[in-house]
Amino acid sequence: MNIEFIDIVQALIDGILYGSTYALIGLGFTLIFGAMEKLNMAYAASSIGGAYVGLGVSVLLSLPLYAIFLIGPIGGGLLSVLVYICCFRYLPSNNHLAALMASIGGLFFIDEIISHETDGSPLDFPELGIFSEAYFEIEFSDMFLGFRGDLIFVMFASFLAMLMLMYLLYRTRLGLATRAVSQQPIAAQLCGISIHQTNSVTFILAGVLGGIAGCLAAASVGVISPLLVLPLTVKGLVVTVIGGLGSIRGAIIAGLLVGGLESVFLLLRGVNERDIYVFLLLFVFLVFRPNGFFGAEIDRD
Amino acid sequence: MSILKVDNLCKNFGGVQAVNGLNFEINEGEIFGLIGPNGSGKSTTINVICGLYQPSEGSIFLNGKKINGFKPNQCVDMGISRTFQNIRLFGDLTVWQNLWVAWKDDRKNQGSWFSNWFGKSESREKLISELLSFSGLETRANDLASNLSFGEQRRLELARAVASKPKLIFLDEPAAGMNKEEVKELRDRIFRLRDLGITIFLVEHVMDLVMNVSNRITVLNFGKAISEGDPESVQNDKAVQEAYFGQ
Amino acid sequence: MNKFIKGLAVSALAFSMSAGVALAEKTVLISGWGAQSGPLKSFGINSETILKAAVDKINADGGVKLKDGSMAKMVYEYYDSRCNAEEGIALARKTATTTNTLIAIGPTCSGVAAASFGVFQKKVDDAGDTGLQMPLFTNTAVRNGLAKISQWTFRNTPNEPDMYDKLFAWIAKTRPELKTVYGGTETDQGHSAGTYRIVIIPAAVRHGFEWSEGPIEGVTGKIGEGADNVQKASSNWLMADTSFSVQARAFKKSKADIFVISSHPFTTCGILKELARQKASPKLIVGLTSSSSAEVMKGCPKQAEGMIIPTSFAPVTPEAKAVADVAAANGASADLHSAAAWENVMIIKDVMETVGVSANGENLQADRRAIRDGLEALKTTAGLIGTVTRNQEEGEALKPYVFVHAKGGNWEVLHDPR
Amino acid sequence: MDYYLGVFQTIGVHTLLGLSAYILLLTGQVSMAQIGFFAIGAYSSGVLTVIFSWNIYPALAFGALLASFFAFLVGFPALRVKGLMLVIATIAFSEIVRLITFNFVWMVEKDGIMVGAEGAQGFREIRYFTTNGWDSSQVVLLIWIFVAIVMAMLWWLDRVKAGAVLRAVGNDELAAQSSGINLTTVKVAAMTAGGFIAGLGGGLYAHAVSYVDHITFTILMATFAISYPILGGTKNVFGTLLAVIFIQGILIEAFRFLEDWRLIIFGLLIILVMNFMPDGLVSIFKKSNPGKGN
Repeated sequence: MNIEFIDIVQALIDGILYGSTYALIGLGFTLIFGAMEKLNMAYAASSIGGAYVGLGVSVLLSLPLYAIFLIGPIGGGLLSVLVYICCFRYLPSNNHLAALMASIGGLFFIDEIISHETDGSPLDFPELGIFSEAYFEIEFSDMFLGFRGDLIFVMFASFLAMLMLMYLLYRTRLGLATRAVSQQPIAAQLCGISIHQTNSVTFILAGVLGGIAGCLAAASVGVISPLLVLPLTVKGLVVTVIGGLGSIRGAIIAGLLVGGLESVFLLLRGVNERDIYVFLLLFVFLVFRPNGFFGAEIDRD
Repeated sequence: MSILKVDNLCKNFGGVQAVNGLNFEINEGEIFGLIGPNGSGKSTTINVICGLYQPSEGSIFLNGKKINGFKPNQCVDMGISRTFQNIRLFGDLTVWQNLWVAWKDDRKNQGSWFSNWFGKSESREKLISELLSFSGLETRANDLASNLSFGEQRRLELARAVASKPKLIFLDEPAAGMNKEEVKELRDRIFRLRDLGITIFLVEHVMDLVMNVSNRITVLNFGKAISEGDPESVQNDKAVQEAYFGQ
Repeated sequence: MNKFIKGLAVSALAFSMSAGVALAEKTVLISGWGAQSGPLKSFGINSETILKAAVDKINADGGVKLKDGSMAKMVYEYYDSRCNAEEGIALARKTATTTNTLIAIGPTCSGVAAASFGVFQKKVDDAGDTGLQMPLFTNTAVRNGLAKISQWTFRNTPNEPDMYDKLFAWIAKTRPELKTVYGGTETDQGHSAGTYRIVIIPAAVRHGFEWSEGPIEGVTGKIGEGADNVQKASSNWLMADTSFSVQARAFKKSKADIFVISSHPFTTCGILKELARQKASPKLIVGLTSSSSAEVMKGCPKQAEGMIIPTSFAPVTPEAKAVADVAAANGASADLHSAAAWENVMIIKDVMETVGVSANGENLQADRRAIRDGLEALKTTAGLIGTVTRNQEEGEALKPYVFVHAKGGNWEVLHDPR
Repeated sequence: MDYYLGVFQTIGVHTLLGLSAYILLLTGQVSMAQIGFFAIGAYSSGVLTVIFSWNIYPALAFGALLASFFAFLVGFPALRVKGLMLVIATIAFSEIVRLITFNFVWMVEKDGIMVGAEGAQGFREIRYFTTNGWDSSQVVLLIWIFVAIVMAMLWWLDRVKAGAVLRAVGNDELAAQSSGINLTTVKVAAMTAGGFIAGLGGGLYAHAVSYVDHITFTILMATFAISYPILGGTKNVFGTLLAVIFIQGILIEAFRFLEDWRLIIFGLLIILVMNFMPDGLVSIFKKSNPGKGN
């Protein structure tokens, strides 16, 4: 295929739109890191798990399709708080390694339960109704630029989620407590803030967000499969680091950036080399700008 | 003869001037005290000289050689060692191993690279057993450092700082949390180190100790030296009293 | 939990055997393994279900006749190899050296097959080669040219070079208006990518179809020639990919008459849906053999409508229909992979009876050798949809096939060249 | 018998992989790069015996050295990142290596068939052992001789200053540096040694199983690699061995009849061990449990 400039623009658009699912996953990672300075490796698994819960419950009770998008986030929140209880709550708070390992255990556990229950085969996931049908084309000097309706919806959803999170974190008492706990856990406790309660709420929040992300990602693909978990985990981590651990707007911007660049790499270099460049990009960030776009100074003592 | 010379030393964190234009000179063999209220920049001064932070401005000379921006381990190689305000031992290592890690052979009979890292040496055995008796930890040599009592940990940390055979040693509040008896023991140890020819830089809150052991004292407030001199003159300095007790 | 109990029972059985408790019954043991966990789990589950049904059928008919004329029951053990090469090798070693398995069936994934065939003895009677000596008869792993790795390994899998050759010949004849072709594959699946670049595209070129962007360098129509260039010229994806915008655009831009989509069901549906969204409308879509399964019809029946796939199984004969029904009754599905398990078990029974074996693993090594030689001696075998010719130079099968296409949510037989 | 030997081979190779992560864990670095070094060792030694018909020993040595060279190179940028960021950075490294093996094609014709690495189709027919008449027990012996040597070296390391220095860095980097330890030297040396051990393990693995492909080197295996020393604890080298025997020998092999429940149990097990024994399985054998310093 001879690649013209318009193709690159189109690939960038496709990728940025798809990148909004990365952004949503990145948000969850960064939220939990911001609250606890720990990585929840089971996050993408609980997000996809939430979407499965939504699908399962809706099918079992033969609820209308949109119910999935309500139950999915609830399921995500529940799974996430379960992960918190199993993998973080009772572990020594200064032992980051133990929490990391435990959450990797959680990742396997959730992923394998899904595989077991579904025989590992992909399930049909309802699409986003009219949004999925929608496909916009803009004429551009006798070329066409296409936009997927459902991905535009996902993108707006992720911006909305970002705004809501920022509001929650910076304008409410809950947000104040979260930030207090992350910055000065002992002092926060002395002020009567319960660390575990605050962390639970953070996990629920992240889980709900993850459930939304899982449902939207699955809806934009049209199928859901346990195969989605590992790539989403890795891409989520990449996005979180590039955006800056703990930075909300960073996660959004990095999600879109990674999505867009990935798509361009795919167009220019083929699918076999696509991810190499994504990881090289991550490496460059880690070495030359380890705090990402907007991350706080994490190299503190 | 001066062993350490600090010239117009500045360190700022973001907008905060932690150390602001500090000058002093320490003579070989003396005990130099640095005091000041909380947050006056004492620990930062040590951290900058020992290589934890880069100075924002100014120069540090050790025996006339500029050591600005040296890493902590390079500073140790130059003959500087230190203790920490909140004890930092290697908790998973035994007392003996803690000393072993810091131990360095004399430059003149420095063995090969291999024997330093992997071999045995008599001078090492001798030095470590001396350090154990110096710190009164002979019976605990094979216990994990994390199992020591607070006082023992302080003593071990001091011994570890000595194990690298420094010419100049920085003690960051070595008496914090000690009772009178322990402070007395510490004083004796400091004197013994001085008698071995080691220069001592003492940052301390326990006035009793500083005033008793120091040859000279500098008082720091808001990152600036507000008074210098022998213990007596510093004690009587009005500026110092103001800094500590307010007006 | 059923499997758990069954597993306990199996290991208890193995224990009692090893403890020397004589079993009342005479048995001949066959073993199987395949992916029963992970994303390709359905392969192993379908295979085991049909394997079990075939074994039950044999036992219901009296069992296997032994060398001494008495009858023995056929028993089987099935293991999960997780589509993981290391596991597959461990299982090959385990069954060959710790059980009385006379012959094994498996594995399901081509990657595992390529790996585990390598631990078998390359040439029989080569004393210097310490590889395993137990016959293996594969039903699922279909990537081209695997069985020749060892003389102990055989396959009863579709012969894709032949099937795609005939498919494109048929298309050229019946749809002369189609001229150009474009396609893509999932590059990290050995079978999909291998078949695509080595078999499918050369077959299309051989029958006069032109790559839509002009001839690919080195592709002459001969199998395998220019394979790397084929992959480079195509628009590909990975097994776990979820976004196909860029690839679908390339398909659309190619304006080819025929799209070739060589991948497993999950991504086949992904790319089909994206093509539909971008309103790319080829005149014909050709799919990979493995996609002629129930999953595609579950995942994207609307978008797959009209896709043509050659397959070595379809319920077009009473026997085939019966197997499909048995599978469905047990919650599995019979497709070109799993249905072959039935054929394999039946062939194994015939070979055992022809060469004459002993029960309970007496003369184990001699019996294994006899079965291997017996398998190798077969020129043809009975298949569910017709007679299977065997190419024993390579240990492969030349199976009859039909062309199916997706219609109204089902795979329907489009052309039956038998 | 052969089967049990195969299990011993697996345990041996995984022990090497675990020990390569162990030595880094001593310095407080959680490295997911070990599987990348393992892949480098596997592919390079495989290329040497298959394509260049080298003898196994120089091929293994070359694989291990090449892996340690890459580890040495990775060691420097890895110094700049710590803790969880190092985990992510090393995941990126391993994934890059995996994707390179995924794209790596080097085939030659030998005895009428094409042998060598074939990109996504993997690297088949690494049959040095079988074609040279080694039986499985000899392969097991070879692997375990290497395991024994590496374990003895690491055991000895804990008895000389170098071992104490590694642990000192793991306990408190700043205090170690202030005790005169050059962090760059120690961390890069640990990374290099870890790379060597992993590369050796990779070479042995490739030849023992005769086939490798990129799927062998996913994050799953990287996770196994670090989970051995973390589950086993870093008290001494036997913890890692114990964890490998427990996971590969008991969980994966002995409980094969549990089918896919095994991986579910593996996940659960990690969670349980981390909750009840955050210092690893070895802490069962310790009377007192001195918490980590810091």
